[in-house]
Amino acid sequence: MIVQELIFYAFSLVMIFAAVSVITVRNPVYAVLFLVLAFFSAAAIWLLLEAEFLAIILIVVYVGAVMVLFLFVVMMLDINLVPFKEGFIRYLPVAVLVALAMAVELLMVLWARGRFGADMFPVPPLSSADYSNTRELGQLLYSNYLLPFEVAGVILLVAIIAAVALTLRTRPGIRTQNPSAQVRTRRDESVRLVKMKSEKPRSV
Amino acid sequence: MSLQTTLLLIPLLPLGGAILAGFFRNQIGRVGAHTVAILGVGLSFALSVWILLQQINGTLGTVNVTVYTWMVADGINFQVGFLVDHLTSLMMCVVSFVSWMVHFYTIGYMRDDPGYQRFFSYIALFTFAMLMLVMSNNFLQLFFGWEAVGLVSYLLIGFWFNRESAIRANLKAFLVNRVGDFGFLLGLAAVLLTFGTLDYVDVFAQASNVVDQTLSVPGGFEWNMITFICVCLFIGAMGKSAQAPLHVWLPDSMEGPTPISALIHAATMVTAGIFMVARMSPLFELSDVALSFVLLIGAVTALSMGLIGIVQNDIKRVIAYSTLSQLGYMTVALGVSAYSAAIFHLMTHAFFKALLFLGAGSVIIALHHQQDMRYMGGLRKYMPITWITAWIGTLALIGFPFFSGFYSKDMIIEAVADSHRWGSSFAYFAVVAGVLITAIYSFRLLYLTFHGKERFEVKHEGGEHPPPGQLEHAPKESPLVVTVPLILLAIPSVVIGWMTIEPVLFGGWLEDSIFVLDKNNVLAELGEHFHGASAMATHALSTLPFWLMVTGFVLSTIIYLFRPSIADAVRDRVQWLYTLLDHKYYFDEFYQKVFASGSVKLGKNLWNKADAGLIDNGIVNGSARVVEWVAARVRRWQTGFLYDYAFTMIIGLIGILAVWVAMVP
Amino acid sequence: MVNGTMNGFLLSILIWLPILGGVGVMMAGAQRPALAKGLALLIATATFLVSLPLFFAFDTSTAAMQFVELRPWIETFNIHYYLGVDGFSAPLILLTTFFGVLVVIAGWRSIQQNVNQYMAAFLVMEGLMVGVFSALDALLFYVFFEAMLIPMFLVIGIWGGPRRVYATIKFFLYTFLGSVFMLIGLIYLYIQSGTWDILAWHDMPLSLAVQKWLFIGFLAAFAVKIPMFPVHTWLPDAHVEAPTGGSVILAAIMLKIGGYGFIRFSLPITPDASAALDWLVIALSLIAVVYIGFVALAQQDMKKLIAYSSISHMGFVTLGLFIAFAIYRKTGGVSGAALGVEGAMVQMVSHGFISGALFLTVGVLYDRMHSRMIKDYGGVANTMPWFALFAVFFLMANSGLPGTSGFVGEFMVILSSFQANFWFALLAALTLILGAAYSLWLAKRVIFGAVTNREVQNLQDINSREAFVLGTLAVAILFIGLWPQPLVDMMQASVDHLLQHIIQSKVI
Amino acid sequence: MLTLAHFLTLGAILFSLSIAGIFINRKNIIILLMCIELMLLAVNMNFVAFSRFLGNLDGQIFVFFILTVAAAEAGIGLAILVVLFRNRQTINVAELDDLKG
Amino acid sequence: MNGAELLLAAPEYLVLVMACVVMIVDLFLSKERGGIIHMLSMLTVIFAAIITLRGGFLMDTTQAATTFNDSFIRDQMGDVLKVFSFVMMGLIYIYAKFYLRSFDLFRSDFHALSLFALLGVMLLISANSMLMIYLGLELIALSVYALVAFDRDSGRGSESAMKYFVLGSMASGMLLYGMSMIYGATGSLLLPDIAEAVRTQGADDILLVFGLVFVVVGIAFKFGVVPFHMWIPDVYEGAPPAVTLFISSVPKLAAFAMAFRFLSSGLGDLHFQWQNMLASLAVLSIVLGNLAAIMQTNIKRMLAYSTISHMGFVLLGLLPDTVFGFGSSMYYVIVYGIMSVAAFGMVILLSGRGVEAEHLSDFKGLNQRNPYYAAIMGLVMFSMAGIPPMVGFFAKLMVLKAVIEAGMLWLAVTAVVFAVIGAFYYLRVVKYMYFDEPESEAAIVAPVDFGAALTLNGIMILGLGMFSSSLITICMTSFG
Repeated sequence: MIVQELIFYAFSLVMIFAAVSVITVRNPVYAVLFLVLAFFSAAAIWLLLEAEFLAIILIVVYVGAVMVLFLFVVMMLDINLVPFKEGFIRYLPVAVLVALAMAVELLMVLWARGRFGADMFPVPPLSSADYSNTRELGQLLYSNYLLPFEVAGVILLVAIIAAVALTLRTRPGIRTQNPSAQVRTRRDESVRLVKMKSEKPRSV
Repeated sequence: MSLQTTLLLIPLLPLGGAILAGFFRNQIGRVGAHTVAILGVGLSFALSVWILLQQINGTLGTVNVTVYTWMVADGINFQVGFLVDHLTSLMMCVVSFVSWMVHFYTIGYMRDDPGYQRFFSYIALFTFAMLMLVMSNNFLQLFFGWEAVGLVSYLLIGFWFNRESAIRANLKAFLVNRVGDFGFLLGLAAVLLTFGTLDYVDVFAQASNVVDQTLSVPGGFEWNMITFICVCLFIGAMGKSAQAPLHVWLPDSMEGPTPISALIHAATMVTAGIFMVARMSPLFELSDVALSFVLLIGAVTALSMGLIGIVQNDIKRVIAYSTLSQLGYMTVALGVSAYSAAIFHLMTHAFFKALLFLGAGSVIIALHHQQDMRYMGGLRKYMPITWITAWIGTLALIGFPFFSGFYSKDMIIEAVADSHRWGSSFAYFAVVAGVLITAIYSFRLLYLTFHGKERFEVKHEGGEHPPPGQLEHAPKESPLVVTVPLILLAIPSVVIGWMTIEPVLFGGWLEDSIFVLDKNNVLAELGEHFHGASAMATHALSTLPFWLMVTGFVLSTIIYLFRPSIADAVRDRVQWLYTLLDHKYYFDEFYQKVFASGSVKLGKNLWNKADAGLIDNGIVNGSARVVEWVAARVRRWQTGFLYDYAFTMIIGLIGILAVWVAMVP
Repeated sequence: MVNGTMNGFLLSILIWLPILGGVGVMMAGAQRPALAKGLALLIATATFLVSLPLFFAFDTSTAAMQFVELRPWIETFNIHYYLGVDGFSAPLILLTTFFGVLVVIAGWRSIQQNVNQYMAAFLVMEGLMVGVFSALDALLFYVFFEAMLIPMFLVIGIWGGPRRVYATIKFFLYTFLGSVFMLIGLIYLYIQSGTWDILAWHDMPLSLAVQKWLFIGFLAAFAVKIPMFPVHTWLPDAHVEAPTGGSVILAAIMLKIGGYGFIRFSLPITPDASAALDWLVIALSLIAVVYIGFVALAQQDMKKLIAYSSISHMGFVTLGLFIAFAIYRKTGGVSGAALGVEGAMVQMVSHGFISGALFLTVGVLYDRMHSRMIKDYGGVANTMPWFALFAVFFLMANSGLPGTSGFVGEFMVILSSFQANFWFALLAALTLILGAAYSLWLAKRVIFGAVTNREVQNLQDINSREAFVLGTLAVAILFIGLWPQPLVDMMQASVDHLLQHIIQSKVI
Repeated sequence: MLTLAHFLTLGAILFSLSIAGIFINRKNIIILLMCIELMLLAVNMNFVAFSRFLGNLDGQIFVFFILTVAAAEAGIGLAILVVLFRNRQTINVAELDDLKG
Repeated sequence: MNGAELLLAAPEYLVLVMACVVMIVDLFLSKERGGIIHMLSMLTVIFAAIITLRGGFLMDTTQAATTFNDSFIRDQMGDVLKVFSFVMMGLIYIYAKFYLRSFDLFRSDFHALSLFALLGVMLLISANSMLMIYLGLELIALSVYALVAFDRDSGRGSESAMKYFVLGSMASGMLLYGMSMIYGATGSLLLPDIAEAVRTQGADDILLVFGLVFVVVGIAFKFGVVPFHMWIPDVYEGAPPAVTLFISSVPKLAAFAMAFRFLSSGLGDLHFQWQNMLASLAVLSIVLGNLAAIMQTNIKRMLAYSTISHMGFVLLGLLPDTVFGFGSSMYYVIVYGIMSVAAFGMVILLSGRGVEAEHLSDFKGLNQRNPYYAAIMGLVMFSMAGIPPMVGFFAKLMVLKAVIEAGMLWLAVTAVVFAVIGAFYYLRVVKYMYFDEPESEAAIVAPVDFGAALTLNGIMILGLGMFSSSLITICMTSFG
């Protein structure tokens, strides 16, 4: 058990450090990378909680796709970094205060009278070796959660449409190649045989 | 023709004349207008006389008829009806007769006025209103007539509505009258509260039952109900009959055409108060306090107003102050329970005062609307009839023996002398001194107008508004329509007193209308010493009033006929008194400052400070401004910055958490 | 009671004929003003004629509701389309339909733009006002009560004077603010009783504290409407800026709704609170009579003066209504109280005629000179003698001259208040002086005097159309003044019933 | 021994940090988007923990959907960001105040 | 699960399929024939409405029924809300067509995205589990984010979309946090199970209350009530009117359904707690919304603040947790949607080619330019102000009754006082239209269908008021 706790604390600290870094670093690229670190730590902690599938998803989908997208955009927009931290110090106390207030309130509840202690929520035993988190989730997903699953699909579709609708635009005056048109050209469209009179020698 | 129809016709005929003359003025023309008006009033006079004669014969007793029910509310019957007893029929005759005379007179007096038809319409309407007043059998209708005569008076004083002074005067007249009516209405309400009815007969019948009833006024006062009623009603009379301090409107009302001054402001309307108190004698008799109040007011009026008459220069104003003084006499008579004497004086005064006014009007016509006596003098040779009738009127006014005024005024003085009411000694002094004063100003008027040297000159290039004292034509005697009414009024001015004193005062003629407690009945005491009119006149030679009158005559003759410088010398000697009198004791100034300007100023202040300032600008617009101010601030919270929005949400979340998480555990 | 089949729909016809007619008039379009006017006159006249059975077929012997119509409206909420009239509402409905005709005629020439909308607004307003007076379902009442604001808001705002926007928004918000408190009271009553039936509420027992709150809610609505001091300041502004027709309707009918509301709601539903708080209403009424009288004296603007005079006169209405409690407390009976309540009713009707007439006379002048300032006039009688006749007559009526209707109500209320307390009567009677002062001073400055400016010199006297309108009103004023009996008869039974009702405590 | 409270506390800390981040970041919208990702991570942490301690997979399913939706959300968010940058040439939060009041 | 159960979601399927169809059809259409897209969308909502209304042929509609393992519920409330969503969508499409054409924005994306948003609304209305609530919410939100930024060249559009996006994501993060707590406390995602669990455990569990706070925040954000309202003014102003039209109407219905299902069906036993939370939010909204609206010169912004205050009123109806309360709240939200659609329809009407009529002064003299449309706008404004006989009054009346019945008299008084203050800015619009002189004499032309839709809208505002019996009854019976 102590090992688990060690793992938990280690990754928790990393995660919190990463989270703090995300909101404080100057360069957004670093911020993205710290966020990735946070996700990694989270995945590790989820493994402790026997949520293997989600842990993997988090890495594969989230870190692999979403975070890359973030990085992409950050780099694409190429924003001037210098003025971005102005006022940071000024608002830091307020931010700390707000965060503290929030945390205090949350923790007041969470720690109140051992509401979430081992008494109320006994630590469940570890699952057996042939337990497959993925299979269990899959079974639920395609039976009980069919409708949400469909809706999730729709949401992704909307995201696609939205992203396209917002960003795709055809700019007039841009020269583009049309390969299919190129391929489909026929001979008579590009080659014209011209009958020419044979050249006569110049009369002297 | 039934009796009720007859009675109904008496007021309605003048009303019909008024409507025809007023609304169809263009259709019927001038002649038509005065014809219908005179016809209406004349017929009404004839019917009144017929009624009076029947009552004299004894074939007709007291008539009490209801014309229609005005309203029944809360079980109280408000009716319109007539109570015709001896008092009423006497008043009806006086009113309709004087009015009729004035109608005739008007034909001449108003000949050139563009508002001719309107004028006839008004005076006929006045006759209607006055008749309704005197014939009423209940308080409500009395109040109707009371206000209606006020209305017509208002219209007539302001008849020449282009004149600023006229419309100022009519407003003043109406408002001052309203002050009186204010009291009257409260009295009326008290009557209703006490008796539950407004009918004369019912009220009088119950009067003695409520002697001890009191009106508890919040603030710890208990007033005797009867006293309260009487004082309130008398306040109404003070307004209408121009008793000090509500007299101020009457002199100003002389801005109206002279026939009006004669009809309304001398003979009839102003006596409505006297009539009313006499009519209410069953109530007044029950309250010594109220009668003392009446007595004092009357005495003050009689004395003080006469004094002012001495210094006035406007011929009509002199007569107006004389009227005030005489009304004071009548009031004094009421105050000592000599109601009959008051009515008697009212009647004689109606004739001779109308006569004097019409005479003055005649003079004014002759002088092209010049009313200042300083530009008159020596007119007797130009207009003899006017002169003679004016003498008759004056003699009647000063109470020269055998003239009508003598009887009535002497009776009042005697009655006061005999009375033991609180204040009667002061009243006695006032009425006796009044005799001297009356003589002085009356003869002053006569001399300044008709005698002495002419203080006007005849110039031919007068222009439209000649300066005072200049005339285009020499004055000449007025036409017949003017002089005939003078003559017709002169006759009763001479004889009516001598003729009627016995029946009216001692013959019990008014017994059916007037109630006097035995202990107050001074006239009855006097009646014991009364031995006929002639004897009374001869006896007068040995009384103080007579000699005071003679003194007044002599003084006046010396001062105003022979030695005008004395007047100036006296004036210089007692400048303060002169100023006081000239300013009419500063009543006008006082009222103007305190009530007229005062109310307007108060109104302006209330309006600007309280209404517009505090309520409207402060509270109403102020709250709007506050809302706007707050709104402008609230709006700024929407800074446009995303982090502020987020912060707001977070604060919201933290706030809710703080409240509910702190609350639950 | 309900005689004939037509009477079964009489009130509905009176409400909907003008409303639908108004919509029709609007459809006539701005391009055809003549058609709009003709149609409007036709509809208004028809409405007036239809309303006449309210007078002739009215059973004066009963206090029960007559011409009753009862249909469900919103069932889930138990709201009914419930109409009926008694002695309180019938005269006011007649007054409404009567003025419906007059304002159409009065606006005949003076309105030039959007004639169809103008006429439509007035017709719709007429229907809504009839609805207010005939509704027996509280919610229906409230709907009419509020809906009425819309056309009036537009009338003042579109055809009004220079400060019309301020005035009309003030008018609207003031009235709206007052009435929402009433709405809360009504909802409360509904929750308690499960019905919106006003008559059922009359018999519903309520604790004193609740009654007081309800009373204050009602007071907020009706005091603003009537209007009472100190919530009266919208009225002068609204009157001044409104076009003539708007002022007329405002003064003649709309203010009456406040008084009617007291009779229909405050007194019978919360009698104990009314009795407990009558001092407040009486004090405010007397302040209105005296204070506003002085304020009126200081006015420079004819319409404002008349507006203030209206406030002062409406003080008599509230005084007359609430004096009953003081009388009852003093004497233990209601003798004399009926005089006050009836006086209040008569005063409402009479004030309708008089103030309407006065605003019309000002309108006549305004049409010619386009000024409402007193100082611009003077000597109008010289050029407009017939007009002057009417104007002086109406001003006299305004100052409560006996023989005109203006006297009757004030007289009755003063008599009644004397039964309760000498000082009430004394202060109320001050109106005799103040009323005369501001009315006649106005006459002096406007009607009389020498002509001082050329515009007055060129004034034309009233034409036959104006003469008809003013003449009709003059006749009505005289009629009530000389013979109030028919009017009083109509309400007698209802007043007695009301008084018997309000002296019984409803406290549980 | 690792109790539920441990994980929830971790979630709460993450949540608070993300909120602080949203507030403190006055310049760069992208950081804001990342803070939101952090917030979702905190939520996910809660769900997973509860799921484990309740012995019921619904929480994990929920997390699955949250991840899906968050991906879609990120896509749209970044698309909007790009559009915004095109129109305004800035993603500085402090300059985005055309709409206010 | 059998086919009959699938039918419960038939309208949803129709909308989903048609959204895809619209997208695909567009590929094969030339730009000039875009009208077909419009027709297809209209047909979609019409048929969806028919299916919903005529559901009785397919299944038993008298009882509430659930499907998809209880995560989807079909009941009368849902059907009514959906039908009104369709009605509003129909109007929106007609209004939007006019706008999109005059601003050269007519693209099929609008229709596809709005149909997806509609689908989200329908799913949220029918959601019976926290998961479905979340997904429905996100489906609406994501579509709407995109729609707000729909005018790609508008800086204000993308700014507001960005703000909306960030705040919206934050709000859903908070909501999720709450959901996680409730899940933790009850061990279930399904609302009925949650209700059951709460009943057995007792409602004083701090964890539940804790979760509830976050849930309330999420709901509040969706409604846009103070202090979670900050997105509303900016989005209303920044988004194209055609989109604002949508945002201001249909999603509010969904928000109501969500509030009802979550708070009453799921956490009904926590009534005491959420009642007080909502009460304070409602007061803040009514006060702040009305105050801030007074100062606006931009009509879209003004209407935004007016929305905030109206949503405060909607919350009032939720407070008592009674059939009547929910009925009145539902009535209010429907009525508000109709009024709001009409108001933004008028804004669109006045927008000339390429110039948005978003300033109040653009309404100047409308009565002289076109009395008919002025009258309709007048109706809308008076209705929003709550003046009878317009429908807005009845809505206010009912929520007030609900509040008073719940014993919160002070709340009712505050509400009406601020309603009066609020009336001021509605009147100001009327003032501009009727009392001022027009600044432009340009005639107001609108297509026939636009005029007809606006007329219908006006009739609804008047008719649902004067003849409101049926709708009120329906709303009341929806809750038993």
